[in-house]
Order: sequence, then structure tokens, then C-alpha cells
Amino acid sequence: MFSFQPDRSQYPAPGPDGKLEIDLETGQYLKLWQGPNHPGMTGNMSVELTVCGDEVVEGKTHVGYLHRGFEKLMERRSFIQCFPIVCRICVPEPDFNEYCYAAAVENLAGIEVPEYANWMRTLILEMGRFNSYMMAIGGMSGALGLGVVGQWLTYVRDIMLDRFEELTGARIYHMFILPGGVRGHLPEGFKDRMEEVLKTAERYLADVDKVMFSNAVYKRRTKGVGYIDPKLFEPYGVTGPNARAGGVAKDVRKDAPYLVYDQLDFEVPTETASDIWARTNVRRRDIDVSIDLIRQILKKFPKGGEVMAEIPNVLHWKIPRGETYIKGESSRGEYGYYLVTDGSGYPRRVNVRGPSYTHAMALLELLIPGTNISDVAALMVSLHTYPPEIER
Amino acid sequence: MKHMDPNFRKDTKTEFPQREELKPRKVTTPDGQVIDIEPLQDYFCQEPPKVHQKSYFKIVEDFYNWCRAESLWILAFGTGCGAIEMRPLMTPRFDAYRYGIQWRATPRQANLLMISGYLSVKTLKRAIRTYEQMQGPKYVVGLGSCTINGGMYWDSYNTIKKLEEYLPVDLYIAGCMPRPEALLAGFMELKKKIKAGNAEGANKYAEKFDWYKANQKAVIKDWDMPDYNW
Amino acid sequence: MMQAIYDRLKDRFQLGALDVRSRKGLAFVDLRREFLRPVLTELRDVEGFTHLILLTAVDWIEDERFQLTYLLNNRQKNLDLGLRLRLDRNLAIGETIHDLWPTAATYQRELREMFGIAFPGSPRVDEEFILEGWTDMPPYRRDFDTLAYSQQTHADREGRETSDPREFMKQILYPKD
Amino acid sequence: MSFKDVLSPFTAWKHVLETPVTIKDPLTREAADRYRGFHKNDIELCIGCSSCEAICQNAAIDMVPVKDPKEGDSGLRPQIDYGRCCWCALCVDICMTGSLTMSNEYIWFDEDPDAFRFIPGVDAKSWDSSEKGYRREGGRRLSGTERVEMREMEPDLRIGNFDEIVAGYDRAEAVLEADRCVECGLCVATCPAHMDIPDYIKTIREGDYEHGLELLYNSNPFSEVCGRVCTHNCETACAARHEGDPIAIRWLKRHITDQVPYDRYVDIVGKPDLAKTGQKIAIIGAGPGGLTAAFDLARMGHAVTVYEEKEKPGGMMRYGIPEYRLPYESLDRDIGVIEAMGVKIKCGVRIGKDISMEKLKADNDAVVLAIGLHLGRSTRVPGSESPDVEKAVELLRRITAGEEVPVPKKVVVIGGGNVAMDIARSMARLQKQRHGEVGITVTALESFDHFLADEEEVVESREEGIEILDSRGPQEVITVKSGKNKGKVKGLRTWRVDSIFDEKGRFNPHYDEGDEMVHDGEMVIEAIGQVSDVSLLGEKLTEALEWNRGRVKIDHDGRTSEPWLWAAGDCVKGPDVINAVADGHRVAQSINQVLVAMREAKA
Repeated sequence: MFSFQPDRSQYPAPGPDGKLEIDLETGQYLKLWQGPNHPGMTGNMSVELTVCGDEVVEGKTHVGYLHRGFEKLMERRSFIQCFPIVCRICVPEPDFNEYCYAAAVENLAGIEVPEYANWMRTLILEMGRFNSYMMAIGGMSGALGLGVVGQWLTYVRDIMLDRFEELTGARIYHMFILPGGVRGHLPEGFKDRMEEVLKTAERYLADVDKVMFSNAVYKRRTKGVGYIDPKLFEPYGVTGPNARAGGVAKDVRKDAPYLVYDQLDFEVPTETASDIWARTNVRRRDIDVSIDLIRQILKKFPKGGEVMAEIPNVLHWKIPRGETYIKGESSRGEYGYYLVTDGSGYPRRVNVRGPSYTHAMALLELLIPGTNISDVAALMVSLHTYPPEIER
Repeated sequence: MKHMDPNFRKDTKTEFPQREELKPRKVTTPDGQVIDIEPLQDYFCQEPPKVHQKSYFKIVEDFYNWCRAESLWILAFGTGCGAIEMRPLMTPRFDAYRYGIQWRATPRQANLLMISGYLSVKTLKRAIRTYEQMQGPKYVVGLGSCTINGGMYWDSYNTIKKLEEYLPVDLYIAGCMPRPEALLAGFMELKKKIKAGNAEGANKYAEKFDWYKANQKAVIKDWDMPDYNW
Repeated sequence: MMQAIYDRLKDRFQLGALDVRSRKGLAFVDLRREFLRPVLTELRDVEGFTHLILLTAVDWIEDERFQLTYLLNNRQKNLDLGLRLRLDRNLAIGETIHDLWPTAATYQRELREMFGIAFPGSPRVDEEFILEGWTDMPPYRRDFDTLAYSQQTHADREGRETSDPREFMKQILYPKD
Repeated sequence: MSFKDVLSPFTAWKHVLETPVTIKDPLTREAADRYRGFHKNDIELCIGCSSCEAICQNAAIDMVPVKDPKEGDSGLRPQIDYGRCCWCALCVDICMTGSLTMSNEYIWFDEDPDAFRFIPGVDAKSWDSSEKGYRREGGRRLSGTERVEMREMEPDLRIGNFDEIVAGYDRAEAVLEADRCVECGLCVATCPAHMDIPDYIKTIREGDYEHGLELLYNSNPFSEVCGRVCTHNCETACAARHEGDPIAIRWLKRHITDQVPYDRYVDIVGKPDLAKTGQKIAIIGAGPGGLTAAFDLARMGHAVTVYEEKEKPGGMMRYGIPEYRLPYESLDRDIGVIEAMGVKIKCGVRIGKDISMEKLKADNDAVVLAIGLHLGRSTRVPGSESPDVEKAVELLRRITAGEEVPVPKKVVVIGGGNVAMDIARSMARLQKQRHGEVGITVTALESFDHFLADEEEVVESREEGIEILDSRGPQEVITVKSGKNKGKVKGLRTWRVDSIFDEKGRFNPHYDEGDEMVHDGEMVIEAIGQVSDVSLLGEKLTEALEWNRGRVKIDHDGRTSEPWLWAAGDCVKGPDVINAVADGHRVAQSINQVLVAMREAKA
């Protein structure tokens, strides 16, 4: 069998001892592909690893397995027609796309969203964040061979999906946040049923703390591994829990409050170690914040009100020329939509800025050299990346 | 199918130079050999698969089929969004394991390939490789709208529309995406089909291999694969 | 606040007008090509716009121009600033900024592939990124017709036909009028 | 790290004793009440407007013909391709009638990929009877449901004069109203003239009024008139009517004509090559039917002459419709456009008296009869022969012509149609001018549930102080039996109507004689229908023509049994402007075909 490297002169990245050039012909190195089927819970992407023994000396990420050309497709769909497709960009937390897209359209069209819809949106985003973290922590434990936590948390996520289903009418792609508002009111008795879910979640999370976060093996394998120097945060565009794990309390919910986050009381959890353990722990603590937020939201939820603002007939909805960028804090970091309109009935350009874009490409390639092969999956999951955000 | 932007130009005559990676070239292998490679050629799957012969005795074949049906081992390769609904099936709430269904990490151990939604051309290439690596008898289930007629990516340049042109599909499950319960119902149906001896996808693939290959090659331009097999 | 920053930079770098029409805390400004690097450096090192949110392009095919948008964020002051740079569409060569923000290399790779904008000097910029074996024009260009391409490459399932109510009623109810 | 950390994972064993969370039978598990499952369509409610198809971003919906469509629907129903659908339910949200819904069923598998296509409601599915599933909350939200209100003159301001009541939309209002249109095109079939309604509404949204005007005049030379007084059948077919107000199509049409300066009209409509064919056509009657035919034929290159008995052209539009609904200058502008096409209109010429039918036949290649209905019918109740009993059409004509009409303080009108309202409101204005107060009673045979006049006419009449009584059958015009005023009318005696038609559907009113009323009035106006004055035809032609219930019999194209004679408008069909316009088009089309054939035969 053969190997092909387009341009050898682009090497060397220094080897483990800082001297060696990577020369596959020496037989000292081995190419190893991880992916594109799910490595852990990070979706379809592959990492091309060059290993020396069980030490990785170089890693290149390859994406594009889930590329559907959303940004192109949206250019030929009217503003309402884009609404069902945006959520497909991110499966574990689709609501963020719906919110960012809706908010961007509302911003350019000058639509004021009713108060009720804002509360509903916040509720849905927090439920989505909760779910996303459940997948992340379940995946994290799975990546290190701790299957049981994944089993528990998938169950917890599933009962939250039941609440989603009851509220929005779908399990995964909720398509509830329309440009202009939301699609409906809270069902009868929703608050009580949600409280049950949250209580169950708390019970399971207490177990997770014992089984995973206090686990000697888990600690050994994650502490000190995959360290990101906080100095790299800005150059590499690190946001969200990954940055918070390095002591930077970056959180759009606090920095630039949107929806009703300024009316809610919460703290942004931070860690300082900036390794896999710290990143996962930030997520674990953020779940508690989410649970608390969901309770606060439901407590303060408006009794009733309009769910949608007046919007023009969507079949020929034109938005004047302009451009905007709407951002929010998803479970993985800063999520944003850059929307350009040209006065026609179609977006001129939509650019989706997913946090995974920066985390899974340049940053991951920087972090991989020097780790053990068995830690690569954990490292990837700890960055909590999701490939469709990269390639869309 | 109204509401198409009339401003879109359909002129694609402009010729674009072929990318460097796709041009034929000479490569030195690790053992020093110099070989010519043609990226647009499919090196890996030149050899056609064979039709799996049925047993002479019906009762033996029935027994085989019962065994096959009761141990559906699914390759854990989520090709699209639908994969997320397989996770609940693997966990206690829906617990597919009680029906003899489980997920395997490698194609060598699996006999069911789930195409869980849309297939981008890049993934299609991997899915075909994966399918060909699986051992027969093997089955393919298409999940959701995207595998039936392109789904919501019907106008995307990078996703295929009709899965059956590239892989032999034994069953489709409607939904976007199908719920875990719908998946289970689909599996039950597939079991019935296997037991009745009707799940002949793999044999169809062997019989019409040239047709499948021609379809695949019409879409996949670059057959140069990363070398997983080193 | 944005205005103050703009006033400080406007004359030195011959910036275009400040566009604050969208939302609070977000502004766009036109930039001339030769000032890209100095402005970005100034914004990053002096004005606190340390975070490159995104780098993307818009195809204004009717003007024969690509617009490159560099979106920067200043977290302390909660400001987002978009720099708009216009490129000739027929000679689409941008200036790489991967040395200012290493993460820009990924964006530039994507722009190279999806819009065909070259960024000489950017690492791995000519490698395939998302697409594999792509032989047509860069797909995010406006003149690439994704529907036509898809219909030619991936056939639709046959047997579907639709009628326009208006035409259909004419045929059925008043074919002669 | 401590020894505790090594032990703590073992606490998971406590779950061993818990009840499993496994769902016993996942295959029969029901989805949530709001779940967006498979589609359902209430086939009775659906009108086939294709809004669902228009909004579907996946091109999953086709409109396919179904058997036995009901009145007013397109005969198409959505067929959904589950190889495309993404269950976003936008089709449910946009649905104009609320017929499209979703069940909460979700299991469908098949080995045939072509099987995932069905027409909800037509192809029987197991979930058709499912009660649960996604319904949109509240009303339709994705397109507007409320009509933009038309500004009108206040009743006390308008009652004293004949000024136009309706103000017309301004640009912002019109755009808002035009925005509600979903461009389904159901209205086009209902409009007798098949105007391009969705297209011209679109030009309002886009602000391209000149193109809009062009579209209007392509199918209707009386766009200004119809923009004011059209009976707007289109609005009864409007898809928006089912969950909200229909689009104000008539007012939008008027808005286009209001926006384009009149001196641009002829340029936009396009001036034809005058009389290039050398063929001549005579049209009797300058009403909407005759003038539309003239307009079309002139644009086809024929020489057209229109003969009108009255002083001015316009027919019923001028002499029947009061000025407060249709200002004369609007009518004159429309007629001006027609004249600009090269049509000659000769007024004050009565066929049969000034020119004979034979001469017309001899001088022209074709003749069109468009004489309308200008004679009022009489109730023939006792006393109706009195000179104080007037016919509505006659009175309206005299008002328009500026002739002196008697205006007593109390007037009784018999009839419940739009003509009754027109005369009542015209007389009310004259009474206000002369006596300072209104004293009009309208007695209609029909009950308000089946009223003939437009709703808005009734409302506006009441606002103007007119009393309208329903279900009153006239029995006698009471006259003064003796004294100085002997013979003068003093009132109308009516009985309550129990039913108008008998079991066989024939006109045979049944009265409740116990419920008798006497309506005071010094004048009684009969507005119960009109007939044609066919005396101009002459005996010979009358004999030769085939007749149908007192009207000249015509085929689909408006041809009579005489090959050179066509008939159009109220005298054969009707009775409103837009039907006459449609007739005019049909006749012009037919004549043109015949004339072209004649030319080709000669050549």
C-alpha cells in the first residue's frame, strides 16, 4: 500500500523530542485514521493521526462528511423557508440555530418579538443546552470507557425530549422558534412534569458525580491532559465552556444578554486548570445552572400573551438591504448567524458561525501532538465539537 | 415546486481547471516502489462480490434466516442526523438489545448498515466502502426522507437523492427523523423479511454490480481513499 | 463607544462610513485593502478587539465584487465590529491574516474552496477542506446553480407532477375563454 | 486522589434494585398530543389553493387532480412525498382553510421507495381518524387575516350630496392589503372576465403600477368602473375568506387606476393600428358589453362604430349607477380610453328609428346587440298604474340626465336588490337637499338571510337613515279616494312573506295575511327588475331570431341564430358590469374569428 503527501516540504512538525522529522519511510511512524464514523460523540469527522508508538506526533482533521451546503441552499429559499432547515445544522442542540436565524431576520426586518415568545425561547434554549450537555458528558464518559454514565444520561436526555415533544411537537428538530415569535403556548401542567424531569436529572447527576467525577481512573486520565494555554484563547477563537475551563468567564448570556437572560439570576461557572477534567467539570456545573435557569424561567413565565408578532405574508416577505450578526451562548460556545439581505425575498448570504469551527480545526490540530492515541477521543469530546457546524 | 428564484443563472459552462489531487501522478510507497495512481479510478472495489447461494434444503435455509433475523448487528456508523435516534435505542429506555439488535464498531462484525439520513458524496464513498467490507448476508436500511427522495436537501449539490441507486436497500423508514419506536418497528419488519427469505439486497448488489458501480462512479469523482488498511 | 473608536481610526486609515443600522453594539465599516493589516493590528492590540468571530465572503455578482467580512469582538466593551473589504471578483486574491489570528487559516481555507478566493501564504490553503473530488466551480459563488447541478447529477425520483390551480381551473372550467 | 475516589464508582450498584426504566412495549407507544406526525387533510374543507405547495421548501407537495371537486375549489389536492417532507408543518400553518393538519402517528416503513407518496384525505390511511396531532395554535398567522379598512365619508357628510363615498386606499394601505394575497389564482376562474387578479395585485406590492394597469386593461377596459362598482364575485372565491376577510380585490384594482396618471393610460394600453383589416362592425348600445366588444375589436384592427340612443355613452353605468358610487368622470375616463382606440361612438341615434337594422346589416360585416335592460318591470298590484308610482331605472336615468324629478317627503321603494338601494339612496340625497330630512322605506320580498343587495349597501343605506324592511310583499298602492288630492298615492300596503318559492322552486310567494302593514308615502318606486326594449329589432328580425324566455337566444360565443348578429351584455345575460365585460370579450373574440375566416376566404 501507498501513502501520498501532497507536499513534504510542509513538514516537519517537530516530533515528540523536538528534533525528528516525520518521515514515513523510516517505518518509525504510522498513519492512523480515526473516523469518519463517530469517535465518541463528536459526529462524523476524521482525524488523520501520525503515531510513533502510541504517541501521536501529528493530527490533521478532515471534515466535510456532513456537508449539505446550507448556506447555499438558504440563498434560494425564502425567509420562512429557511426556518425549517437551519435547525438541521446541529442535531444535539438544534434550537440555537432556530433562535439565531429568527433573531437575525427579526433584526433586519425590524420586528419586535412579544414578551411571551422571548420567555418561551429562553426556556427552549435552556432545555436544549441541558440536552446537549447530557450528550457531551455521556460521550465524555463513553470516550473513556465508562459506559454506564452514557446510559443514564441518555435516559435523562430522553425524558427531557419527552418534554420537548409535548411542548413543540417533535423530539429532535423542534422547529418551534419561528421568525416573529414561537409557535405555541405552554401545555397544561407542563411545569409540574418539567419539575419531575429536573428532579430525576438531579438524582442521576448526583450519581454521575460519584461514578464519574470522583472516579480515580477518570481523574487520572483527564487531569493535566489536553491543556489549552489561556493565552491561546483569543488567537484560536476559543469560547464557551472551553474558555471558561481556563478561567475566562466568557459567556454571551452575561457579556451581551439576549432574550430574557438579564432578568434571570445565574453565575457562570469557571475552572482554572484548562484541561479535559476542567472542561468537563465546567459543563457538569453548567448543567446545574441550566436546571436552575429552567426553574427560574418557569417560575417567572408570563401567564399568557401573544406568541407571535405581526409578520408580513411569508409567501412574499422581502427584507430591506442590510447585514447583521446575531450571537448567543450555545452549550459549545458562541454561536452566531451572519445574515446579509439585498432587498429581495431571499437571504443574500447566511454564514453560520459555530463554535466547533474554531475548536475542532486549528485548535484540535494544535492539541493533538504529544497525546496518547487512547486520549485523542477524550480530547475531541472534551472540546465538545460538532462537525456540521464546521461544514454546514 | 414553485418559488424558484428566477434570477439564478444556469450557466455552468465555465471550465474550471482540475484540482491537483485529481490528476494522475507517481507515488513512492513506503517499501520504495514507484507506482502510478489515477485518483479517479476505484482501486478498492474492482472485484465483484458473489451471489450468496441458498441452502439446498428449505428447512436449513429457514433456520439460517431465523438466525440472521434474530441477530441484527448494526454498524455504528451514523451517516446523518438520524443517528441521534439510535442512541436511545442502545440505552435502557428503548432497549433494542432485547430484540437481538446491537451495535458493532466494525463492519466486519455487522450485518446491517443503517443509512441514517442524507449522504453527502464524501460520506457516500465511505458508506460504499463500508458496505463492501461487511460480510454477507448483509442488509441496508434507509432512514428518513433523505434516503427516499433527497429529503430537504433535494437541491443540494452535495447530497444524493435516491439511495437505491448506490446501495441495495431492503427497507425504508419514513420520518425526519424517524423516532426510536419507528426504527424498532422497521427492524421488526426487516426481521420478518429476512425470515421469509426476501431480504435479498446483497445478492442484488452482486448481480447488478456493474450498474451500481456505474451509478457510484457518476457521482464520486475522486476514488482516492485515505489508506485505512495500512 | 463605537463612534469614538471609529473617530480615532477614521482618518488614519481612510475608513468608509460607519454603518450601525442593525443592532446595538454592532457596526460595519468599509475598509480599503491596503489598510486591512494595519487596521486589524490596531484593533486587536490597541482597541481590544481581540476575538476574530468570523471571516466570510459575500458574492455581489452584479457588482463583480466579493465582499470579505472580518467580524471582530471586544468582550470588555461588548462591541462587535465588522470590516468590509471589497475584492475584484475576477481577480479574487485576499491577504492572509493567519499570523494575526491562527484560526483565520481555517476560514481562509473554506473561502478558497467555496468561493475560489486565494489567500497566498495561508497554511494548507489549497488542500481540500470540505469537498472531495470537486470539479465544478466553487459552489458558494452566486452563478453556481445548485438546483441545476443537483438535478443533473442526482436524479429526482420520477412520477411526480404538479398543477397550478389557476391553469388547471382554466383547462377544466373555461378552456375556450 | 484518595482511596474514596477508588470506591465511589461502586455506589452505582445501588441501582440494581431499582425498577428498570425500559418501556415495555415501545411499538405501541403514543406520541405527544402536539406531535407532528403524518398529514391529514379534511377533503371537504380543502379548496386546493396550493399555498401548502408554495411554502414547502422541500418541494414535497404536488397539487394533483381529484374526482368530483366541489364548487369554488380548484379540483386539486395536495399530494405529499415523504421522500421530501421534513415535518416542519409550515403547510399546516399556512393552510388557508385549516383543512391540513397532522396526526400523531409516526410509523411507516416500506421496501418500495416509491410508496411514500399519498394524497391525505383521499388515500385512506390508518391515521385519518386520529384526533391528536399538531394543530396550529390560534388562527392563521403566516399571512394576514384582516382586511385593511376602507376609509369612507361619514353618513351625515355624504347624505346631502352625490359625492363619491369611498376614499380609495393610499399606497401603504394598498401594499398591506395586497400583501395578504397568496397568489393561488382561485379568483381568476370566478371572475367572469378572468382578470389576472394575482398578477395585478403583485404589481401593487412591487409598486409597478403601469404594468398593473396594462394587466387590467388587457382583460377589462372598464377597470376604473369595476374598481368601484364591481360585484366582486372574485372575493367570494378568495382563499383568504375561509379564515378571515377576503382580499379587497375591487379596491386594489381601483388603487392601480388611481395611481397611474390618466395621460399615461393610452400609452400603456397601447394604441392599435387603426382599421387595418378594413372590416366594419356596428354595435348597438354603448354600455359595458358593447363598449368592451368595441374596445377589443378596435384593438384587433377593425373599424367599430357604436350607436347609442341616449345623450351620452355608458349605458347603465351612467344612467343606472348613482354618482356617489361611480363618479361620471371615472366612467368618462374609461370611455375616453376606448375612444382613443379608434372606436366611434354615435350618441342620440336610435336604431330602428334613425337607422334601420337592415341598413346596419348591409353596411357592416357584423352587428352586435348590446342594448341592456332599460325598461322597469311593474308589480302590477292594484294602484300601480298611478302616475305617482315610478320605475326605479327610469327615475335613475332622469336623475342622471339632470331632469326634474318629484321629490316628496315620504317615499316607499319596492324591491331588495342593488337597484332598490341605488334609487332609495339617490332619493334620500334629493330629499335631504330639498327637505332637509330623509324619509324612505324600502320593502323587500326577501328576508335578510337571503337578501339580494350587497351587505355593504344595506349597511350604508341604514347609516343614511333609510328604513329597510324585509319579507314584505306589496299588495296595494293606496291612493287617495276623494278630495282635492284624489288619485294621489298615500302609501303601500304589504303582507308578511312566509315563502317566496313553492316546492318546485317556482316563484309563488306565500303571505301571512294577518301581518299587514301600511307604509306611508307620497310616491312608490318599483325596483323589482328590468326588461329589454327589443322593439328596435323590427318584426321581421324578431320573427327570425330564436328566443329564450324573452331574451335572444345565443350560443357560448354570444352568436344569435342570425349569422351576422351577435348579442352581449345584460340583454342576454347579466346583470352586472363585469359579466357584460366578459360577454363583450367573448363576442369580440368570436366576431374576430369569423371575420378572419371571411378575409381568408376572400383572399
